[in-house]
Amino acid sequence: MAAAGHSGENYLNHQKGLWSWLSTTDHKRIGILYGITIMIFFMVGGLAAIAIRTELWSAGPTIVNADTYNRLMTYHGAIMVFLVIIPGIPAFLGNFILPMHLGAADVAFPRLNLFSWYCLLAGAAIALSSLFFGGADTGWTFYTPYSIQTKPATMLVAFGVFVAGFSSILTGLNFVVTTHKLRAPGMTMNRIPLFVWALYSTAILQVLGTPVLAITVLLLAMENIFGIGFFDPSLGGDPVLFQHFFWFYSHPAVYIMILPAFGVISELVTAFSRKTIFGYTAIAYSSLAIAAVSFFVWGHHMFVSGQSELAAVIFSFITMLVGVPTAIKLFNWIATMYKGSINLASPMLFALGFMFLFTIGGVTGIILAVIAIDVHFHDTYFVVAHFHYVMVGGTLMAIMGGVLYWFPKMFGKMFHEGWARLSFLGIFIGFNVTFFPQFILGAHGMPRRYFDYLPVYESLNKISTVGAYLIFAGFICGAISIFWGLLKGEKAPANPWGAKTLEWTAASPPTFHNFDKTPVVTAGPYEYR
Amino acid sequence: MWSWLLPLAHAGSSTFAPDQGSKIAGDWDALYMFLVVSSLISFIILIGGMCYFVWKFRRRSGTDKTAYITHNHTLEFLWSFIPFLIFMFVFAWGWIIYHDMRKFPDNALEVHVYGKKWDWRFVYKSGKEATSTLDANNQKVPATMVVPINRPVKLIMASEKVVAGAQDPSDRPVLHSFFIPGFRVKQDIVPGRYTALWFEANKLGTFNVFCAEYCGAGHSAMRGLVKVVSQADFENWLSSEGAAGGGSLAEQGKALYQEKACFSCHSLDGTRIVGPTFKGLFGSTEKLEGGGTAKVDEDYIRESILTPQAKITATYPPSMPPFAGVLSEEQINAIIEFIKTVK
Amino acid sequence: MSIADHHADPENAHVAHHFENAEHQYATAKEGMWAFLCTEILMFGGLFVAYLIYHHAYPLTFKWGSDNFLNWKLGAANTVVLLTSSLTMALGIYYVQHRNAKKAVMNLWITLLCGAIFMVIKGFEYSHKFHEGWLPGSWFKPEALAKQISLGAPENIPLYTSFYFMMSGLHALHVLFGMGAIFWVLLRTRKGEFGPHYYTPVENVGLFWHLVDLVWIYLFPLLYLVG
Amino acid sequence: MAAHASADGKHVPHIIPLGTYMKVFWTLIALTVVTVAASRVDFGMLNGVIAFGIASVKAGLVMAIFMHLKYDNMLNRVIIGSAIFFLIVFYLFCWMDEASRVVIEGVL
Repeated sequence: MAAAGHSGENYLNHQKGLWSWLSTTDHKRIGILYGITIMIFFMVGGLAAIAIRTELWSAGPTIVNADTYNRLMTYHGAIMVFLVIIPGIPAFLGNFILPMHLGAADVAFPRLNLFSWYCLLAGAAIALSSLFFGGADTGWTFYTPYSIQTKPATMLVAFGVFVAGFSSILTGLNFVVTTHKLRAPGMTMNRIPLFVWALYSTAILQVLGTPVLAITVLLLAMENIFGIGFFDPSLGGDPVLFQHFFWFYSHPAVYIMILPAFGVISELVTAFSRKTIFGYTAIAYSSLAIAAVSFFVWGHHMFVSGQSELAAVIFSFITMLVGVPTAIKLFNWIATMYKGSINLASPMLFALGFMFLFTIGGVTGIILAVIAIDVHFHDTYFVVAHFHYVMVGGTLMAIMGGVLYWFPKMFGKMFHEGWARLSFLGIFIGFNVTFFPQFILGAHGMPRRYFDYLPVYESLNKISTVGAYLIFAGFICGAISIFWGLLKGEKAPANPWGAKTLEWTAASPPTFHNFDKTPVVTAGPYEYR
Repeated sequence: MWSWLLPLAHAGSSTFAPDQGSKIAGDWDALYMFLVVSSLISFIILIGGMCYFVWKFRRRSGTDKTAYITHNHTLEFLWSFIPFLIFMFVFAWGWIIYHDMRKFPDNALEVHVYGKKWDWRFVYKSGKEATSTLDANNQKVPATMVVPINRPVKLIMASEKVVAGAQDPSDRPVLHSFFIPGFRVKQDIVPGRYTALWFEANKLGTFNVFCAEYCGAGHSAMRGLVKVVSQADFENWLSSEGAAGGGSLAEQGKALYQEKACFSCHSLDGTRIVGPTFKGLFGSTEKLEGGGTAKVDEDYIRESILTPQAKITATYPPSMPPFAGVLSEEQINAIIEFIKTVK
Repeated sequence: MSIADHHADPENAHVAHHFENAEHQYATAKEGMWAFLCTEILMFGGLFVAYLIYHHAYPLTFKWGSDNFLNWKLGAANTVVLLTSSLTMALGIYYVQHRNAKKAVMNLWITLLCGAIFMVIKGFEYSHKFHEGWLPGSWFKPEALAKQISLGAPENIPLYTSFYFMMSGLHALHVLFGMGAIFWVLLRTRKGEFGPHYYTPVENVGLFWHLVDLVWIYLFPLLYLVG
Repeated sequence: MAAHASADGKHVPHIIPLGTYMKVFWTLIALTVVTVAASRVDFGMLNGVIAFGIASVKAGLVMAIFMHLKYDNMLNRVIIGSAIFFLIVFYLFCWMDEASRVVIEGVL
């Protein structure tokens, strides 16, 4: 280790060869591994989305038949949820940044960290192997009894999700313990960056929620093999109980997807306004509040499922409470920009785009939480539009912003600003063109997961399909910006954005140990005085 | 502003939702309008403010001095508490309407709804049954529930197998959801129990019924209609004889094709659903799974109905349930005669 | 603190580069273990929630199942066996803390033995049920069902056997995994790798083993006794 | 046990006396006998509650002494407590739904 600090050596060239990557326990390299994996899955899921939108270009069969469409819809959902958005920010950006934000040399359990990456790969391999058995067509929600029919494909997807779930559990476990135990001297809980607060809240959800998903999909696999009957009405089981089990995890999972995005936006807004965050405490604790309350609201996915009226009313009420901390965050970010010095570099554009789209996703979330309104909107395109505004307009915009923001730190080079801006325009405009019409489709009653629709819905569907191609073009521009940066980008200084959090005090790219000397923290994370 | 995009069947439709066909739809639309307007105002405040700040405080030089503001308790309290009040208000409003949706009137007309993969069936207390049919061009006419205007109707709903009494595990009752957009009501149909729904139509006309809970390949084709008529017309309809029964063998086969839901998997117009289309099937030669061919004649069709797994057409899944013991010899002949007519 | 001087002190030889010292690493590892036990509790918890829901829905089925399918004596014997193993596991740690490797290894052997006895008893129970055709869910043999119906069984009996096999099966898998882990720390203890200042693996394997015991403490009355 | 670190950062264990372990063990055995005995008597509605209650006492003892939670730091207790709390929430909400459903008769 005598070479540490040797000029020119960093985590990328610290060791060489493919095996040094596949066996690494360095949180930065594992983060990059996750990044590559997620990009590949994102491409697969994205191509499925393009196929879906192309099929929906016109009423009646367009390019595929109903069976294929249902498989595309299932794999699009399952891949995007379990293999892209859930690991997207925590396992990729979080792995790279969280220890550096805390002033630590690594996460608490580095070998476990590597193991969790292999869990994701193994889970994905098992789930995708189902394609050789005809493919699952249950939708990513696997509702019983449809999913119980003896098809090995569904069982394999369920088992793949079970294995990939451990990746999420172990990453969350690692982050909880790292945040508790590996903070640099002086880094009190009131001084950790808001990205860490967000990841910490997410990690709690991952640790407490994902095991229930694990047992749910395990039971589903057992239903397929043994017909155990827990969720099978012909043996006395209750299909609605499956929905309770599924959403007990999968609603908190929605926050596993969006909370880290909130964290990224907090970082971006302060860095590019060069101003301290407004209401640090409120943002930090609202993350925890959202995490806690998110466990009590899952029944709002089941207002018309046959659950009791009492349960529906209670779930609707608690859902409203989640809206409050979410509103607080939006107001605080905008207040942070007040009297700042706002630099409209591409990461900030994505952050602003996030706020625009997430506000729409948020208010439509409240609309859907109103119980009577949801009776009409449940399982229509209104819901599809709403959660895409949150998941894509929210999380994916934040991933793009975060990747560009930390790209100089990760690789020591700058990305191509022009292509990045073009990427923002393509994704932002394309997104609204794709999904805003879907609100109207849903309001007019077009159900989701429809291979075919009535001719009255055709014109709006055509607009939506055009938008999907725009988004696709936007992501291609983003990829060009990044690959151009990797190959030809100019050398990045240690702190290109003038940000204040600890990772910017390390070299770009950082050395294997992150910091040559363990940093000593004496103030909060955003001291722009 | 988007209405020109949506050439709805009925004139004068609202931009925001389909034509109102029931009293609850009116209540629902009022609440929805309130939510849309208040959402729009919130959006303008938030994003308008954001855009204004972006312009007003844009970076002019690399050394801009920024203010150091950490928090403001009054502001933070206001923008937590005011949204909270609004949320509670819309929650209560939504609850009131939901309560109306779930409070079943005592004097309602009861109609039983059966959902299966992938069709609806409506049964009235008199025994009258409404199912989907085929018109002269072999186009499907969705099952139509006829109900009187201004009278509450209670639907008691259950899920059933495609083939009653089938032992095949791939033919099991699954979740469906009965959704009438015009009435703003929806309820999942859960296998193993009954669920219920009620509405009171206050407008004459025909309204779409969709299945809103994913149920497989034919999910989007699982459509129905609700026809709202006057009380007198309803009584006439209820006492009239159904047009079913009788006719030539091929016509009986056509009725069976509909009744036994063969259409779920076998199209008449050449499209591939789950199984091979019936169009031009008779007399053709099929490639079989695992090699070999078979000429489609009476015996082949008969075998395929009784023991479908014996010979599987190449590239198709072996998912057809056996109909042995379900169809009589005469019914099988009727279906064969019907398939002969589909060219 | 400089990064390079970790390995200078032999007592700190096992301390990884991102920890300050042995105590720091011990506390971190232990918190990680507790967080992992948290996930175990919620995973088994899913099964328990399903059990309680269906027990509420079909009380007679569960009563009948525990009376007719299971022998409470075997369950009670297994409870005693697992409690004993928990004690010897705790004693194993106690002796490691006293740097008494010999007694520690002996206690770990007893723990392993108890685990094996548990599995053997479980094996007898399972083979008996296989023989009778009392299999989970749709594998429940119709002739077994006919026999039970003639004995006046309530509805949905296969649901009870499903719960029995799912809950005790998942638990048995944990027992096997725990036995493997105990064997691993046993070998390391024998090599004298642990002492009062470093015994994190023994402590964590112990925590896992106690959790396995905890689950059984609930499973025994729920499956064998409660009607 | 975090409080027991020595000045040079070595881990110093908190050792529970042998007698305590033995006392806990015999209490656990006794409680097992009580559970079995209680199941022979019909308390009606309370059968399940009693069995569950005794099991919880046993679980508490194992966690406090065998798993050293009684002498452990607060954080680990919070972690395990939150797992149990959310599990109870999970059960209560599911049960609330199942118990408050209105059964609809489907007779024509």
